[in-house]
Amino acid sequence: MRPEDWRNLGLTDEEFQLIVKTIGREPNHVELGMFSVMWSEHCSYKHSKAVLRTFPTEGERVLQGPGENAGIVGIGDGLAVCFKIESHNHPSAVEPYQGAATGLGGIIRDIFTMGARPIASLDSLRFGSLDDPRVRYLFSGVVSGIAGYGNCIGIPTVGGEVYFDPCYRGNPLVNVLCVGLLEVDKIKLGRASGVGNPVLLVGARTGRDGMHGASFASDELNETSEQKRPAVQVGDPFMEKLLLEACLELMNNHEVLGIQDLGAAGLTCALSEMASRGGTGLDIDLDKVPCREEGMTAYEILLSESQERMLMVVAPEQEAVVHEVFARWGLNAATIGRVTADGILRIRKDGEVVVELPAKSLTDGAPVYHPAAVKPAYLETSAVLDLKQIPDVTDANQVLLELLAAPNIASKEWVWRQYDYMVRTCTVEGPGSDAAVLRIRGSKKGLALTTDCNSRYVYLDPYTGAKIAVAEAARNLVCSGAEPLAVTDCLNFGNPDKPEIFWQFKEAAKGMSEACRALKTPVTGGNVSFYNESYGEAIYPTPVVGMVGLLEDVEKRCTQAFKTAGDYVVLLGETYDELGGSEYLATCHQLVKGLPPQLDLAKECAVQQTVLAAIRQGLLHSAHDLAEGGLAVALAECCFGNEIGAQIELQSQGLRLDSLLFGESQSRILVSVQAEHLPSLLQLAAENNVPTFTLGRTGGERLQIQVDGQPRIDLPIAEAKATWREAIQCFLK
Amino acid sequence: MLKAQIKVLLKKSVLDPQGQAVEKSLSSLGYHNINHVRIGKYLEVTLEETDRAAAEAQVREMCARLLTNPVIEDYTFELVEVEQ
Amino acid sequence: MLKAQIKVLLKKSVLDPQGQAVEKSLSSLGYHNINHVRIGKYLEVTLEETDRAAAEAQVREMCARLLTNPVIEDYTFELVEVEQ
Amino acid sequence: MKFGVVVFPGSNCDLDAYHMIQDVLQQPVEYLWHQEEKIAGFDCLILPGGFSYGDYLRCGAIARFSPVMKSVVDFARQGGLVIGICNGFQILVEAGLLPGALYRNTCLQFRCQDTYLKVENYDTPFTRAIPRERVLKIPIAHGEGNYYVDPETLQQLKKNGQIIFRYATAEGEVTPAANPNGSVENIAGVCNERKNVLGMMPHPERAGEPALGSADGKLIFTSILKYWEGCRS
Ligand SMILES: Nc1ncnc2c1ncn2[C@@H]1O[C@H](COP(=O)(O)OP(=O)(O)O)[C@@H](O)[C@H]1O
Ligand SMILES: [Mg+2]
Repeated sequence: MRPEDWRNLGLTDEEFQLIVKTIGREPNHVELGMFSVMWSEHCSYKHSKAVLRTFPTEGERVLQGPGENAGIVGIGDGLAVCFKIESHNHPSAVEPYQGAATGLGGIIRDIFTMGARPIASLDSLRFGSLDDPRVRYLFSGVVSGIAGYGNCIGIPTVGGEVYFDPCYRGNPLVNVLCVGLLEVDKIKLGRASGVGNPVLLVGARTGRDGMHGASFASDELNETSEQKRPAVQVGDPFMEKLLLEACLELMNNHEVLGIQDLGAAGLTCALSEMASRGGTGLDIDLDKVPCREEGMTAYEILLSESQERMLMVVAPEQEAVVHEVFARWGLNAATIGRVTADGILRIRKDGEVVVELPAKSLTDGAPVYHPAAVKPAYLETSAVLDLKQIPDVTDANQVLLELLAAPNIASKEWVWRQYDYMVRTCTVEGPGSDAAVLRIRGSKKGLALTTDCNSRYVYLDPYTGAKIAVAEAARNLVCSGAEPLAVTDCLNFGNPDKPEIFWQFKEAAKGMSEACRALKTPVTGGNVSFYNESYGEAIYPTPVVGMVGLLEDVEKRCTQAFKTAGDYVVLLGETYDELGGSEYLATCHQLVKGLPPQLDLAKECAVQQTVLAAIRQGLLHSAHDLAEGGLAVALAECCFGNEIGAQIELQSQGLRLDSLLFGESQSRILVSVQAEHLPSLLQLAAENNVPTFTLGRTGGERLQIQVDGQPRIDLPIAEAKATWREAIQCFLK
Repeated sequence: MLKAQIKVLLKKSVLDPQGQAVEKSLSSLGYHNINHVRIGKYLEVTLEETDRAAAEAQVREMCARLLTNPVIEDYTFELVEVEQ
Repeated sequence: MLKAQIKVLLKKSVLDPQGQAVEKSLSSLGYHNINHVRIGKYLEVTLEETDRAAAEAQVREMCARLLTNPVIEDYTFELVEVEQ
Repeated sequence: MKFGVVVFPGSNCDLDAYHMIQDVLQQPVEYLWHQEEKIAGFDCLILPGGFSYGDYLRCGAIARFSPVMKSVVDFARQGGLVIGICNGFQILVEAGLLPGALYRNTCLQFRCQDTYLKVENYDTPFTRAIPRERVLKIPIAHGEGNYYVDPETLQQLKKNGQIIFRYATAEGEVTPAANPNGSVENIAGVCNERKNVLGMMPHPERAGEPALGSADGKLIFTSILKYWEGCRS
């Protein structure tokens, strides 16, 4: 082997030496290809592993933590929720439709491979500025890709988020989360067990598509990305629908000993992981793999990332039934080998052994790096924000309209109206409120789902920003009436070999861990996506938090929209002069500066507990967390749902007007409450030491806000709503 | 005027699920002599242009910029004269 | 073998929203000499058949039964020889 | 009254239709596999929504050749009640049981949203239990629901009272703005001349319970039940 051989595949000289040392000889060309994908960042987590170990992963409800295809938490009554988030950033940057579509397809397979019926998905998206035509192309392509795949397979896309910032121009983020439901005693794992048992490859035929997708995802985007385009696969949601139904039918009615989807690094990854987890070996004959194209080499078959395929191990007497079930669904099932006892992955082609490697050398043998971490220099200057240099708001009406039209705050209806969020008829709160809520058939319970991350905060202070992402996700669930259960996270960062980037990563992980511990929401799985850079510029560090919550009684759910006129509007939580990192500064002053709002986890817990208890006691008509755009934007959003206005009186108490109206202080929730329940709410808050401010009443057709007796905002709801609703659409006409 | 008749197909190595589904369906309709089906797009773009070379260059440019996705698609086209 | 190259377009009387949208995009990309755009489907069906007349009849039948919808679509096709 | 829900490869609203009949309407219901050639003992067949055969080539084009469709056609010819919802409507049109064609929405995007339907003919098995002047709030979810029919056939449909639903405003006004997909004359649902086969793009099975935001869709199924009970007595 020559150095180019491994270097071209993305392996360092040291890594090659480690391979030689591990297996006691030089790998052959096929084996080297397998190491290169399995030891890529995407599959081996070699840069992040050590940091990920610091996450809290245990809790009473956790049935499956990190390490399998998806995490699982119990929700009582013998039921469990299975969920996981995945990134498909790089493929989406070159082919937005197929990149996003296959991203969704991949995460759906991760869910049903655990034995769960996928019931919903969410998409968390980041793009550059909408005034750039290339960005609009990527944005609309990604959205229609998610729609195309999700709608066809019949899994509702019930929520998500979209942010726009120039830092994502060349490297958009496409993170997709899927949630499934299963019975606790039906959990399936990706392990190859039982010496002599057959190994079956089911679903689509294997083609030459997506070679080296895993390595592609572990590289920065630049001019040569164009040449790497064969890494893009085309998804076939129809095939996946059949695969999903066939696999679930099989798993529900027959014994399946182990099952694993084929994703990044294709057959190589599935074979080595299943053997490694099961402590077994596999003897595989590649001539048995159904191929789409003629003359495929061992290398190509092993590294192909053709979509819509699964690998499973069953007892010999079940083999016939697998073929029968798959035939009924019109699908291929091929027995490609057997489980062995020696822990070796032995792979044959044309009668010859072409690979002979310890399975664990591919999965656990990868090096674990502890990269250097250095605080980035930009933080010295970005932290400096002198509010005295910034004139306070004079025309608050105008600023509010400007913020409502800012793409980060404007309604994302243009996106979600393209998604079938209703199929399966369990979506009782679709997109448009703080969290989506699903009912569970045959039970009183419900699930609430959300994804969150304000990456501007994380950029300005990775530790605090990541803490806020977790807190905001939990707050969103609480506002819908759910108890937050657990987290799946997608950590999107730049190149970890740069000490500044790795510092961001470590700080963010620390913040997330702390918040997850305080809020009792363990991390059950997730995904790391590094190398999100284009032309040397990294994206803002973006640790997306996906969170699942439980409603014991789905009838007792809550949404953000005001429900009737005459209710009291109450703010829980305190407002400070905190404008750093705000949407207001970015939109109205073109400034991304200062420190993000501070987060006190004890206060956060108190506010959340208060609101959750109030919703459970039936005290509230609405609840909405304060996020981008602060109090004024939150009030407007509460008015929009049912087009009910509000008359609000605020006391500035020494705060700047812009801080008061548009600042983004954390741990605040805005609720509306019927007059008769007001005392109970105030008492509940007092018991939890949560400050409350009774701001006014709902009603009328306008949002009117007075500050210290002075009218500051007065807008007809219909007009403000139209501005907010049409802003994104206007860019895409 | 010139009309460009543009045929767009997925690259040979790219999965064509539509073509596969139709191939299967034709065979179950009893057409057993079908060897292969591929499905793509067909576009007709009429240009107010009389110069063939100029039209050809323009069509190529439009295909690269908007009409096709070179990542996964290939195209061919013909130019035919049409009346106003 | 013979390959049928089938072009399918919406009937002239049926509105072609996709064609219109592409026409608009082309013009906003600065192509002002575009007169008209229509978008349809392109199918390639390879037949294990050597007799042209038989192949032609079969393609017509397949188009009528499955490949096109005569309520809204028109089609034309050509047969070309291909290697095995 | 016994219902059958036909399951094609790629159907994905079969479960919702089943739930509507079993749990909301509380009538017996069974799934029918697309490969079944003989079907017997059903009083109404539902062709549910979804993406049969991935909607490849054209929506419904491949599904209409499924073995089960022969029986569906026979059942309809004998006067049996058939309702095709969304993809089911597309299949019925491709199969020639209903006139016209459905193609790409004029906005070129999939649309999932509530729509309001004006009932144009109450004298059908599918609409008789709907209170007069009631505008139905029922969602759509499709990318190809743009109904086309040539002008002569359109006249026929009007003459025969075959247009059943039109997209309208919440107040029941049929306006261009209320048309979500470009359908000719805002048509959302049509039936055959004999009025025993209905096709509609909106999803009544998604609007059967208040928890889902509307229970108006149930009226279509109670109409069917009422009609069937009327036939028996
Ligand atoms: N990409 C998307 N897909 C589906 N729904 C989305 C998407 N982006 C935003 N939404 C929905 O729009 C609503 C507002 O989103 P967002 O502003 O992120 O809410 P919040 O600030 O409460 O987290 C939510 O209900 C969310 O689920
Ligand atoms: Mg948010």
